[in-house]
Amino acid sequence: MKLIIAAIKPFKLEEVREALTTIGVRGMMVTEIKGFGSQSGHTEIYRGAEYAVNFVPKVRLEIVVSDSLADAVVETIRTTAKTDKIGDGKIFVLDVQHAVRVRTGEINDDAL
Amino acid sequence: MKLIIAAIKPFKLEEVREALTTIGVRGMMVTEIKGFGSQSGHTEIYRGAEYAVNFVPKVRLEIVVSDSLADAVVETIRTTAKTDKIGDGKIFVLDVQHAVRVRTGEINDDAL
Amino acid sequence: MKLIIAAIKPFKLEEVREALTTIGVRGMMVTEIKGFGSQSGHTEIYRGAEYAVNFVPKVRLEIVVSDSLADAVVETIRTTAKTDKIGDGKIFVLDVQHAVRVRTGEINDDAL
Amino acid sequence: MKDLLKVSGLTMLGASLFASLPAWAQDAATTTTEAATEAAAEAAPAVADVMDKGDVAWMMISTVLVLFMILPGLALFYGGLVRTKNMLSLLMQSTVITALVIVIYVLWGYSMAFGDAPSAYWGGLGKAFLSGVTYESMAATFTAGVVIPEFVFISFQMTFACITAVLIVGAFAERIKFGALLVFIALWVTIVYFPVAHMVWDSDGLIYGWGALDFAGGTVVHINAGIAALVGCILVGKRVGYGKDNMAPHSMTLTMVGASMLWVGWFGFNAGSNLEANGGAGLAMINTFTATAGAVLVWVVLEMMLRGKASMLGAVSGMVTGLVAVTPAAGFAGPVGAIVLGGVASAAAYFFVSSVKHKLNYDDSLDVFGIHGVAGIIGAIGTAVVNDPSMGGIHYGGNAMGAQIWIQIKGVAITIVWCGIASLVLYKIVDMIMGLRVKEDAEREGLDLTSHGERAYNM
Amino acid sequence: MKDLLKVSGLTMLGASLFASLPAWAQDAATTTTEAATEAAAEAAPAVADVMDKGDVAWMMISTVLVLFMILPGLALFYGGLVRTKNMLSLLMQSTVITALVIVIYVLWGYSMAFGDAPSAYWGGLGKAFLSGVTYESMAATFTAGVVIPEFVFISFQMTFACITAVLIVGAFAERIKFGALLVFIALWVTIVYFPVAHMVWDSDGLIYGWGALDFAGGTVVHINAGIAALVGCILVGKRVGYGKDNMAPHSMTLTMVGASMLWVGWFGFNAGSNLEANGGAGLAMINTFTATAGAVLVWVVLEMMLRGKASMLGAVSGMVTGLVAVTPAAGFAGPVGAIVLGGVASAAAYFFVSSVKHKLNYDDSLDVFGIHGVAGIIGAIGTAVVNDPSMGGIHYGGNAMGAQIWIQIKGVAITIVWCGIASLVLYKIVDMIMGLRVKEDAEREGLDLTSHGERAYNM
Amino acid sequence: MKDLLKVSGLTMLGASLFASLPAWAQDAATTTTEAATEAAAEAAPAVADVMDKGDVAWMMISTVLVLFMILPGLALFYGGLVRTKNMLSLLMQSTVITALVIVIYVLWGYSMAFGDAPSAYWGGLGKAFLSGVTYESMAATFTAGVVIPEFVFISFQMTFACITAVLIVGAFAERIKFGALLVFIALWVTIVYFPVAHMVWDSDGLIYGWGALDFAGGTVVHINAGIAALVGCILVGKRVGYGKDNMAPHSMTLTMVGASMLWVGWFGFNAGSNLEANGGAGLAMINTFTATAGAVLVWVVLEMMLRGKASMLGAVSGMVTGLVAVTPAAGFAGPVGAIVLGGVASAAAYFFVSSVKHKLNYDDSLDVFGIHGVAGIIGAIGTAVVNDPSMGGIHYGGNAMGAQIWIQIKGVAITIVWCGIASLVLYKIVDMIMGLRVKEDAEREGLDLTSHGERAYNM
Ligand SMILES: Nc1ncnc2c1ncn2[C@@H]1O[C@H](COP(=O)(O)OP(=O)(O)O)[C@@H](O)[C@H]1O
Ligand SMILES: Nc1ncnc2c1ncn2[C@@H]1O[C@H](COP(=O)(O)OP(=O)(O)O)[C@@H](O)[C@H]1O
Ligand SMILES: Nc1ncnc2c1ncn2[C@@H]1O[C@H](COP(=O)(O)OP(=O)(O)O)[C@@H](O)[C@H]1O
Repeated sequence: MKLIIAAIKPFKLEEVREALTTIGVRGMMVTEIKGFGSQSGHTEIYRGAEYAVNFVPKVRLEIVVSDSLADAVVETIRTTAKTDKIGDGKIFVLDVQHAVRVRTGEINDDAL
Repeated sequence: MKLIIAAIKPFKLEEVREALTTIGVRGMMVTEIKGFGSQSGHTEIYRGAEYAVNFVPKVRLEIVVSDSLADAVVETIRTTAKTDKIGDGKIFVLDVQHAVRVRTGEINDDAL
Repeated sequence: MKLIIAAIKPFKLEEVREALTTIGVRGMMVTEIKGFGSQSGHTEIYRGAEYAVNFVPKVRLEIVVSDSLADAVVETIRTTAKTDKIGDGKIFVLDVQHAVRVRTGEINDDAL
Repeated sequence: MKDLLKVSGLTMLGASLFASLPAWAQDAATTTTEAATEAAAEAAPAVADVMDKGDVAWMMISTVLVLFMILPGLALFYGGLVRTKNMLSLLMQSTVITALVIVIYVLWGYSMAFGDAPSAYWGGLGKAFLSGVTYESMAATFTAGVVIPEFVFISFQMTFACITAVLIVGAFAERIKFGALLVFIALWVTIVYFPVAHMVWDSDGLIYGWGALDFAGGTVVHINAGIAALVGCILVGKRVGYGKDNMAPHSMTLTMVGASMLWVGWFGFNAGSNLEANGGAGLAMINTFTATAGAVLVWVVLEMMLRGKASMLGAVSGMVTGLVAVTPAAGFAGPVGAIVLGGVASAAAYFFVSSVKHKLNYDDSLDVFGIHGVAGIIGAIGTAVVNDPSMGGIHYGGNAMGAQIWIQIKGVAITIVWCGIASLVLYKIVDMIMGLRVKEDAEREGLDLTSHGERAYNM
Repeated sequence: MKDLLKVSGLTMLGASLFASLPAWAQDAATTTTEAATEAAAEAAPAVADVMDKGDVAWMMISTVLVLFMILPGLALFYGGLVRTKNMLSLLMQSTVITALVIVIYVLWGYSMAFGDAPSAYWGGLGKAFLSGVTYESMAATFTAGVVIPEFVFISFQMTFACITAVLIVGAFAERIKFGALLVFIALWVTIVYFPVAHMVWDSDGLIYGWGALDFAGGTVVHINAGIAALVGCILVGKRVGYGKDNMAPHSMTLTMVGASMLWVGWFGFNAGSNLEANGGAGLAMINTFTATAGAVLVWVVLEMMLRGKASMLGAVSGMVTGLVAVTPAAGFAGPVGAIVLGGVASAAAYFFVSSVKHKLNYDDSLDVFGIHGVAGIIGAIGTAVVNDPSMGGIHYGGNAMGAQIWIQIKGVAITIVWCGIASLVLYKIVDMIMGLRVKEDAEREGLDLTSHGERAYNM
Repeated sequence: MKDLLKVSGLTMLGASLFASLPAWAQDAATTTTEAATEAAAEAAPAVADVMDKGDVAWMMISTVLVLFMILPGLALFYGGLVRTKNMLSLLMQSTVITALVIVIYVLWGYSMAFGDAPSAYWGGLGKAFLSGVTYESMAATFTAGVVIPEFVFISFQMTFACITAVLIVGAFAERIKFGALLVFIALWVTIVYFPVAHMVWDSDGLIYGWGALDFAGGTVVHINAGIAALVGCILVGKRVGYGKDNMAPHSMTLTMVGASMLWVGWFGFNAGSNLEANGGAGLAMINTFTATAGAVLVWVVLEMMLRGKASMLGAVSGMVTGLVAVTPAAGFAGPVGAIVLGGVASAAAYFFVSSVKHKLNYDDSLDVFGIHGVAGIIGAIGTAVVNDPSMGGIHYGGNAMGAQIWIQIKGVAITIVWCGIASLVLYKIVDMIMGLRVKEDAEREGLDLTSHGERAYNM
């Protein structure tokens, strides 16, 4: 199985979630994060004191899928999250050795 | 070493933490996430405008342990987090290559 | 490529980010987490009801870098985040199989 | 204190108040001939005008209460309903519009609305810059011979202009351009609000004499704002992601706080409109309790019956609905009639915002029209009903219910037409010159960062 | 203005106010024989009653202040103390109970409490639907011949009924069923609050004549609410996870804001209870400052000494404690005596909620009994002490301190017994019919989503 | 009501009010010889003093409004500007300082400021513990023969002492030691505030007779607080991470709410300082609207021009600036002159906090000096300008503008010198004995947890 971690723009979340559901993804974990990358942050000024905010809000998805689905997931995220503007995000793929569904105790692909 | 990632129900956090401490886990990272899975979300209505909220609040644990402890950790989470209702969560196990304790510079199993 | 996960003290974030930029890191994901470890939490008392808060606020960094940069990243975090007090944090290194930049479709080292 | 227990505290749309307004007690030299004549006609010159400090205390605190309705009241009510990224934009709009309208009111607004010019459409510029008004100047109340300091009267009226202007912004929240909004508001109060206030409230005004009942400004404030809001949100267009994205209120807590402050402040608005601290103000006060309570209960019960759950947004929507509906009726209805009026308005607004609005398919972000417009119209017409003795009303004006209803409908209609057309023209002008709407990217990122360079929360 | 500097502004539990309440100024035809007789007996019929607009202004703003105490004050104070997932439920309960009690008050509450029936237990239904009350109706104050509009008096009293009912909900916060709560409150105000108010405040009332001192309603409001709260939370049972889960307040910020609003509004509650704007009201005002300040300091110092740190929750708990304690004593104590009273009540409540309560092992979520009940009792009895000239009090009523303490204890005891038993029965009835408590799953998920279908924050 | 339209509501720094303050209406036996003489000199003994309930109502609500400015107003304004981890510390400091100063005021503060001692520096301890004051005691107003209850006067003045003390804490927010702060404040009000109030406001006071104009306390409150703040933050030193870490306000929302409450409450502060509900209060009221509005617009326009975006923090900074600036001028300026005064002060403060301050390189966390100090000084001197008939002022006192400016400058200078030196000494003493600043680790972790053992939010 693979763990796919993706950082995307927050307003793309709903669209990506729907697209992934279509190709058979049945679960994921979503975290609000601060992203740092080539997309620059902004400057805030408070009564003359300037603060460079280097982070931009992003949403991070974690999806564990069977090896066979992994490529489709990466591809779907890539095409759906894309706006062609800087800061669209990254996708990373890692190996997962073991998966368990708490409720039933099912393991690996059955747990997803 | 293994990285164990688990998504569980928020109100189970304290119980799981305690159980893990008992079997020798000495550290973890806890993140509040939005979970998507077979447990359905809910619908909110604001002056007649309906919004389907597809995500349910979950808590995500990340625990790095020595290989020998990994199975016990998975088992402990599975039994403690279980309520037998849908949405109890998932446990994933990944390989960790290297670990460092910032304060002392100790590495790998000594760092945990 | 490597995924480097680090839990550090929140007030060290800016310093660590700058140090990493210097050695060539061009992106990262930052999450606010609750950390559990040997650093003890605190007790809060509300009208006589005591609550042990076992978690301390930490910041979690995730950085994906090419294999060649990984050691330098670990070393930089270790030295910069260090205060020599308990709770300085941990660094974990995992293998990443694949990386994609959403905007351009570039992959692996080019995507970072 | 001889007139203490006389009938008082009641008013008629455009009734004697403003006719006798410029009846200076001391400073007769500054009054115009017209005003002097009016004063002579209405207040027997032999009786010296008296200012009762109880009235002054009441009118000052009422003025403060209306400001409280806007800042922080309305600002929070609106702000809580938008998404986090647009919170400050609503707070800013409320704050800066209030400041802007205050300055305009002093410079030319008061004069245009309540000045001495004998025109049917405006008060002229004779009192521009409040020229001639001193701390000794007095303004008449609804009781002959009873006056209050003109500065207090001006302050009270000024807050009404402010809140009306701020009410509008809810309609195109989350997408309006800040600078353009300020220009629009400056034009709108000048071209729409002051003339309508003059036409409705001044003895020379066009609508004066129709005999419509409007105790505290349901027509001038709520219908006016509701119509300007409706026109505005249609012209500006729907929010990006409308109907698709989750646009749930970012803080129902703050919305509830804002609504509560509206209720609290509304006693200044309604009972203050009596201009005197007496039994008439007491009637307006109790109705402002009961109509609101009735409206809350009706909305809550409807939601329980139709959806199984009563929501906080429902309860506060009912609350505002009741407050709007009772505004024109506050001094005329009986406390039980007011419950009914609030309840009916609540049911109507509920039906409108949860069903009709979606069919009409426009994006009035915070339902300014659905709440203020709809309840304002129900309230204006319903005032004729609850004023009737059969409903426990005091039968002010003495018309039969049917006749009074017809008068009320005419008053509402003229306001809708005038405000609708004038607002449309003004929006178009501002849109052509500077554009009413922010860029799509800015809307996505949120107005707080893109228009104001700040975030509401850095938790 | 001849009576300007006379002793005034002081009251006795059930004293002359309500006896002479129906002393209509104009509308004698509507007064009942009983009322007319009473009025005749107490106010020399030759002297025409006068309404001073300064009193009217003060009583209207006092009424507004008491509403402000509830919405948003108490709602925020309570809401901030619960967990995020139950925030809206507290705000909703506060809002809808307020609306409900307003409607009930107009329909039958006022009549039951202050109607003309010569019963010792209730006022009858003669004034149901406020029948016979017009904007010309006047209610007596504590000074013979000085009256205020009855609508203002009704509004003021109405807010007291509302806040008493809302106070109760803190005890079983985070687990009560919304619909059942509303039914319980409707019954409770009818069976407990109105009769107790009548028995205590009406000249025909059972407790009338005992000579107990209660300036602004410590017994009727705070002890009543505290007892109903205690009975309720014991019956409803502890929260799931009580003593195990972290139930820390989700927003101490909002709790502090709510507490501050309570303090601000309490001046309407206490100084407003004087019914006139004079030196007596001024005494009630300064005591509402000093007792509260003393109570804050004592709680803060105790926490510093016993725990090393003074907490915000401690400071606001002290604040509310002081306010509750001074309520019955506000017009009788001297400013320094009030500091002492507030300080003693604060120490007692501190001891109770941080120690005694845990031993008794019940779950009064927001310490309604521990704060309002305990401080209410200390305040009621302490009133006899601080009223004494030796403590700088004005020695109202003239009893020796010991005798007065005994009278106060009797008054407290009867309230506890009556309210305790009646509340118990009503809870049981509602529980049998519809169940008082939500399902465990719903409690876990939080009442906001499960009872109201919304979340307080979508940040 | 004969004096209804007379000039009134105007005051002079240290003018007749306090001279005739102890002119008891009834209780002549309690007045000292000095007071009796003064009273005799100033109020024709043949005319009986009258208390108008309208004045009493207005002064009571004004008092409540000033408390509202502090709790929750100023607490939120300040709290919103700090980082989450220090939120409660600001709320606590505001709450406990208020409580502390209330108790001190009753024990010795009132006597020191307004007691009967014939000293130029303090009022003595003759009225310590408010001895001799009863609910029948009356205090004079600015109109001969018009009095208000002394308890009301004390309450009103007490809130001014409280807010001045709380204002200071913004300067060293996020690093001050809680216990040390309380000790400092207790000393500061005793050694600085009460004597300065006496010197400035009492007829025996040192500064009395200079003829400086200060309607509502710009000098005593704002300059005093601003100087103490400046000295304090320099002594305490910069925050850890200052100029490096992001110290953005954790909730601009709450800051806006607090600022709005300041505006709302400031009507009590300014128009209440008139002590009567009449046209003079009306003038103070409208100026409190217009100066503030002008200041908001100027700051907003400056930010738009110089930075391209108008920020919420800018708008509320302008708001407070305008309020501070108009405080000494509220009853003297015309409404248009007030706009100008507010605007000028706003521009000056903008320039100061966004540029001068950074060059001076000190860390006044919340710009207490930059806003209150700077606008206080501009306002104090500008009062001489806007009071001039050429600017639409009422020309109170009758001096030529130049002469009056010179008088104002002298008043400001003496306040700065006295407050600066005395504050410095007091800070040093407290620092030596207990240390003013928390440990660096505690500062990093935040004062909420380390000083108060709680967190502001547990969302
Ligand atoms: N090396 C990295 N490791 C982890 N996350 C990264 C890395 N680089 C970028 N990211 C994440 O991807 C987001 C987008 O990256 P950015 O460089 O800003 O734009 P783009 O993907 O268009 O080149 C960042 O905000 C960050 O959250
Ligand atoms: N494929 C997946 N990848 C990552 N996280 C998942 C995945 N499936 C489920 N989860 C997480 O587990 C939670 C519980 O899963 P769900 O399918 O709702 O119930 P159950 O585990 O009882 O089948 C989800 O809310 C989500 O956070
Ligand atoms: N086994 C672990 N797995 C995951 N995260 C850990 C683990 N141990 C510690 N951490 C993280 O590192 C942080 C610091 O660890 P702690 O044991 O408190 O101090 P130190 O690193 O100084 O020994 C913790 O708060 C937690 O977030």
